[in-house]
Amino acid sequence: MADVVRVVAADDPVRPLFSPAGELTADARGTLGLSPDELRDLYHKMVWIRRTDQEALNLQRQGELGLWGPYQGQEAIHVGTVAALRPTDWIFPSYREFGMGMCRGIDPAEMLTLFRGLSHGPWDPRRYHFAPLVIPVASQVPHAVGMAMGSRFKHGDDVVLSTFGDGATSKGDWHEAMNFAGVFRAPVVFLCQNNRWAISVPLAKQTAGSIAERAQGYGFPGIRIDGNDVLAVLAAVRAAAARARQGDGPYLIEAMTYRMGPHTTSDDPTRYRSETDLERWNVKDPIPRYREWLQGQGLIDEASLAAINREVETAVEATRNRLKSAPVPAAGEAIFGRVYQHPPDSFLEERQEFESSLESN
Amino acid sequence: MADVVRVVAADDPVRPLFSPAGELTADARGTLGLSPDELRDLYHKMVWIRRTDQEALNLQRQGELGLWGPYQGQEAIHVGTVAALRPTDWIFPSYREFGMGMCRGIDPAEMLTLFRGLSHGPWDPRRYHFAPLVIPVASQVPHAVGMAMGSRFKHGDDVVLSTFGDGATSKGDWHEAMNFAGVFRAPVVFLCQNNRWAISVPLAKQTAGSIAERAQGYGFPGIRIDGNDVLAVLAAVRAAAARARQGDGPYLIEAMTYRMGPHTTSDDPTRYRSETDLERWNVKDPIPRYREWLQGQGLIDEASLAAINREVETAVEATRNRLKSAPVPAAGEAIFGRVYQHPPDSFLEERQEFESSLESN
Amino acid sequence: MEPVTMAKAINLSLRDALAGDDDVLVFGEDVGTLGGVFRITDGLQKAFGSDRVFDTPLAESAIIGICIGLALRGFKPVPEIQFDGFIYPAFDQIVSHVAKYRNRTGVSMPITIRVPFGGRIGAVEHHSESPEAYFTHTAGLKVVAPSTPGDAYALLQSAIADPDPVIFFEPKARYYLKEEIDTAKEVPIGQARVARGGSGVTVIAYGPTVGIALDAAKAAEKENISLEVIDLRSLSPLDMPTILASLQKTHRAIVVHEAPVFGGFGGEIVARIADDGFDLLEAPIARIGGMDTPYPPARYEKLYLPDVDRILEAADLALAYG
Amino acid sequence: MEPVTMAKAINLSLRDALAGDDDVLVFGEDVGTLGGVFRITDGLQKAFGSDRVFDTPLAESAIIGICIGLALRGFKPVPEIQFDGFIYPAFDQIVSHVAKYRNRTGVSMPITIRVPFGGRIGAVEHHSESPEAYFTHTAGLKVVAPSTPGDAYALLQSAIADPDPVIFFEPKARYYLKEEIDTAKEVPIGQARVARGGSGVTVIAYGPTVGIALDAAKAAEKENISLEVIDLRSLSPLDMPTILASLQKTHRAIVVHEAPVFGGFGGEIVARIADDGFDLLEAPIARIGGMDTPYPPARYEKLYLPDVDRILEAADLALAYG
Ligand SMILES: Cc1ncc(C[n+]2csc(CCOP(=O)(O)OP(=O)(O)O)c2C)c(N)n1
Ligand SMILES: Cc1ncc(C[n+]2csc(CCOP(=O)(O)OP(=O)(O)O)c2C)c(N)n1
Ligand SMILES: [Mg+2]
Ligand SMILES: [Mg+2]
Repeated sequence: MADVVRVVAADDPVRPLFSPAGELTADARGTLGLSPDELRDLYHKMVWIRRTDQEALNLQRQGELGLWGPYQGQEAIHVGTVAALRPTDWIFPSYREFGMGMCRGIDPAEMLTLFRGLSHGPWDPRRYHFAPLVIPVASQVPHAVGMAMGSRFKHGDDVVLSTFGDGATSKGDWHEAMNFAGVFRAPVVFLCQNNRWAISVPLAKQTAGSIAERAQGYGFPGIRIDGNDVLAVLAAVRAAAARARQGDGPYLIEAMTYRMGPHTTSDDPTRYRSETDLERWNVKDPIPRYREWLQGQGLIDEASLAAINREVETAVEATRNRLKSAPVPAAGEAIFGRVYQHPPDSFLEERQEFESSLESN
Repeated sequence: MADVVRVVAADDPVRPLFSPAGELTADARGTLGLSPDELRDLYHKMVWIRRTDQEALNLQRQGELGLWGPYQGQEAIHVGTVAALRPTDWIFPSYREFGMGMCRGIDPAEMLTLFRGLSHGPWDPRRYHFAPLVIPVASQVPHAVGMAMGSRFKHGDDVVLSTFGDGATSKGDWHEAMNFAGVFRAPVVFLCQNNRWAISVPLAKQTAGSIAERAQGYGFPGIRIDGNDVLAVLAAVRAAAARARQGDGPYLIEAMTYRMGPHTTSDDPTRYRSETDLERWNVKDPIPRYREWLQGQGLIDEASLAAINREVETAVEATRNRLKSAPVPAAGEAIFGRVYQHPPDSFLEERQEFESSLESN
Repeated sequence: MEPVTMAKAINLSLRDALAGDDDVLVFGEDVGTLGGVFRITDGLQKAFGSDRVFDTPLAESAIIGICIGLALRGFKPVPEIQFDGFIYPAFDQIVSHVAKYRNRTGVSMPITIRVPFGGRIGAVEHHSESPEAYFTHTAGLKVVAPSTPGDAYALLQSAIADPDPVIFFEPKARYYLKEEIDTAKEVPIGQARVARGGSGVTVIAYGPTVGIALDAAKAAEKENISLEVIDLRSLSPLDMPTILASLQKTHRAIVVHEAPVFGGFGGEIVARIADDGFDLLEAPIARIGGMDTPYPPARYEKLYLPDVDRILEAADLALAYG
Repeated sequence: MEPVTMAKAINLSLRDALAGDDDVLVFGEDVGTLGGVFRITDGLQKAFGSDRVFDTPLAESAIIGICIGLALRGFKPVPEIQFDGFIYPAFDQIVSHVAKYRNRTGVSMPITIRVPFGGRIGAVEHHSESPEAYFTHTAGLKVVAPSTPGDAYALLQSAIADPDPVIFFEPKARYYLKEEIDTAKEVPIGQARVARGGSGVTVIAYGPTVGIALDAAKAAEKENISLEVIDLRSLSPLDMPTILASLQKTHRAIVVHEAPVFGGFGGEIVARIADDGFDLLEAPIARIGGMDTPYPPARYEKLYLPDVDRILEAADLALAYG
């Protein structure tokens, strides 16, 4: 009866980097090998994606966007993850990973067309190795595993990052995907952004167990880390990705964080959570925390901080302008254009009819 | 970050009964408190359900049944489980738990009508607290959890047993149900009959992890035990049920066993497994093993063994006769009779038409 | 009584059902503390406690799956699926169990699955689906969709009281329309209503399209065209007598739903009329619905969905036919 | 070539697809070592290795879900769902992703989902379902169902080569019927065939009911009634020109499928004929199908399913109409 695949410590290059409480150790922080520019860039990116988040919130209030799902508080995960991966490593996001997409080089104005009601996902995922934002919770996790299996079949040296929320871990698809990943030893890093809320449902009502510890049941290691420390995220994802890349299979990282804003602009969190909780997490806000660290290390001064802010403001203004001036695709193309590569005749006729009815009105 | 619900040893009344290898300890065996009659009855039941299994196999070969799914090798689980529970505790079986149904008092001839193509499940589950055999793998697990939640809501003192195969643990429904059980602290005992095969797929291709250890990830304990020892099964289920009954929530038992026969009569296991594997498990056959133990304890003699065999033969013959003489329900009733409690008029008209077309032919 | 929105009417109906029968349970994602993303369950947990009205983990298949066990135990579960597009993960539990469990066991399954459905709310993907045809084709289920606050109240009472499973589709674009309601009025499952009498063409609609059909009827009147609007309310079973009675007058029909036309529920309606009412028909029955594409981005939904113009055009064609 | 069964024809088609394109992958439950519970994938793992043909864990949603990632990577996944009744757990992945992923991203999804379907094999519950209508109503999918070994071979080639997702329904009751096949023959998606010419009534069938329809045509001939049998092969898209051409001759039609009639795919066929062919029709179109109940226990399936008698009766009625 002793045929359980035990994941032994030697298989786990992530755990030694962290304290039992999930903090990146000082030693590990010292050996990340990032240049001062790279370290400053992480900060720059976090400021940029937060400012863009705020701008999107404004745009929604102004009626320029139909909906917005803020990721405030989760920037360390967005930025640290992308920095830890190669550009050819695929990322399969859920719907809140706008900041990750920005870090991958997708124009935020282009991505915003989704929230502006102009598209369901305008970019080509293959260009950025960044899959579309996916709304049905957890349904993207098997996609990531399929890609990782494909990487193995093609003897690729890329790995896949699959990210999802705490709520997503309750879904059947999440489980099926985790189990497939274990069986096929797929090169995939699972990254749970445990922001403690699934709309109004707090973590304690989402599960009575531990998300990170579930990995063991699928035959690979898992760890719970501080998700509000950009370097901790970077270190964990990098080590887990390296492990996957060398053929040792999946890894599950549970990054503890907090959804500082509402679930989306349609949500009213005052109905279900208190300000004190939020205040507790304000202290752990990943951006000031990292800024203070950079300052403590003498890696950033007031002038560079000001420069970053200026650059970010310029970028955000440009994004806003690009968004507002973005052309509205023609209806026929928007509705019919991408459904099939080989559209049936009857489908083309329907499109034709639709388009002529538009003209006649 | 230290908010994981840890299941501590004090919460786990099952583990102390077992060695780390999952064997019931001699001490625990001694304290089961079963009378000699009860101990002999377990043997009697195992022989009875195995003989009925063989008979069903024969009946299938003779064309009296359309299909049969033998449970040979898993009798210790069937018998031990039912003996461990109160008659008012609900059991939610998968499709292979025919023997459990027999132990619950359902007439095997009645149950066999399912495999004879006469019904989808003829008994009233509420009468036997035994849910229907369910074919879509793992789909019955949330039903069991719903019943257990209901028990809690009604302040009942009954518990629920949910059983399934190793293959079932790969399904999303299994996971969702386990997680619900943890969150709602539902009084349910999960019993995995790990018979090492899901049709042709061996355990190692089903999962790279450990089934029992998954429980931790849902916030309750789990254990892997020897499923070919009827007393081990009885002890584990009884202790887990007692724990659930007193409000301490779910428990997962992974009972290791072996599917000695084909998946069903449609299956040809020679295509995917070797005889040697089977031989290895023959040695652990739950019936001779328990007989030897009873004999060693001086609890059973040749005369009682012979008497048991005679009784079983008589019972099986009676079952066969009842099956063959079972009336074939009228088609209108069989097809339309149980779909709705309040059938719509159009539905009744369709039934009417159907029935008159039968008459006119 | 003050005029109430459909959202409020459903809330009242749930409240009365919970108050009237201890076995009624309301649960789903965010229905407890928050009161639902549409506030349909607002205040219910406070009033009835968290053993009767509760939040679940995020798992639609289990939300429906537990209903089977609860129903076996004697409960009347009223789960909520948060949006139309999130009912698909529960499809197996609905089709293989909710619809078939009584047929398998003889035990009734008084389960009412509430689903906000339809578009026209400017939402992102998966929030504007019209999946009703997947359920009307599933034997063992009853499928209803009210279009007014009063019908929503009454039909939900009927659904919860019904011993068989009911899929209860709520036209979310109409949640905030107000009307005076009479909570004593009964609306049995299986009865359509003539929402507006007329003599020229019968327009058959349900849920979100009833309003459009009525608007079209008003507009048509100005051109001296008389449209009779039937609000099906119940899709399965389908009230053919009411439909055929209307056809006796009009001899022409149009079917309107938001779902794509191909393989949609409109096909069933047309096929039945073309069979039972073959001799009545004086023109082909137009089906007006969503395009045969996935639901488009919000900016395009008005063009995608049935509207007054498309109904009027179809009415003109039907009247000119022959 | 020797006559081959449909099972063998599908096996050959998979083999040729695997041999012709390294990106084709075949996987599912028991398809590898065992060669599938119907032996459709017999020998393929041996021939192509376990990176191309492999067993998966028991999880239909993931079986379909991984197809999206594989397709993004350039593969052409050909997953098997073991039985019709087990496709429902994968419904969300099919409806929300397989059907919509290209519309969302512009990336094609050349996925072919093989599903043995239909009844008449004496099976237990969930093994005789006809779920095609759930998929024909799903925009973004193509849905086909061959009825002969030759068509099965060719249509599967077309499906796998098609850059869009195809649900490939295999009539399992016909797996062991033999026929000589011509592997060079092409059957494009979207083309029905006239399985038997006739002039009195058009019988429209697909998959498992084509044989019944042909039997009925033979029986009718003896009574001097001429039935034309159309084998749709492709349900979505639907070949209306072939159907209407037949109606030009017969002016009468019958639709036959195994699925329950209510809300079934037959409704779409009737609704289209009653629209495009309104003036051609001289009698109501009968729909013959399963009862509007869950699939019954095996002993009753012959009474539940369409048979020759029901088709003949409907033909008599259609011819006598008016
Ligand atoms: C299958 C499904 N069910 C319900 C929803 C509605 N919904 C959107 S987000 C959400 C909560 C998700 O929580 P989590 O996974 O923790 O992610 P977070 O929003 O915190 O980033 C819910 C219930 C959905 N999108 N998909
Ligand atoms: C959802 C679903 N998929 C596929 C099948 C076909 N099938 C029947 S049993 C089985 C294997 C089940 O294995 P396991 O859970 O280990 O139970 P066992 O048969 O060993 O008792 C499969 C694949 C099914 N019944 N249900
Ligand atoms: Mg969350
Ligand atoms: Mg097994």
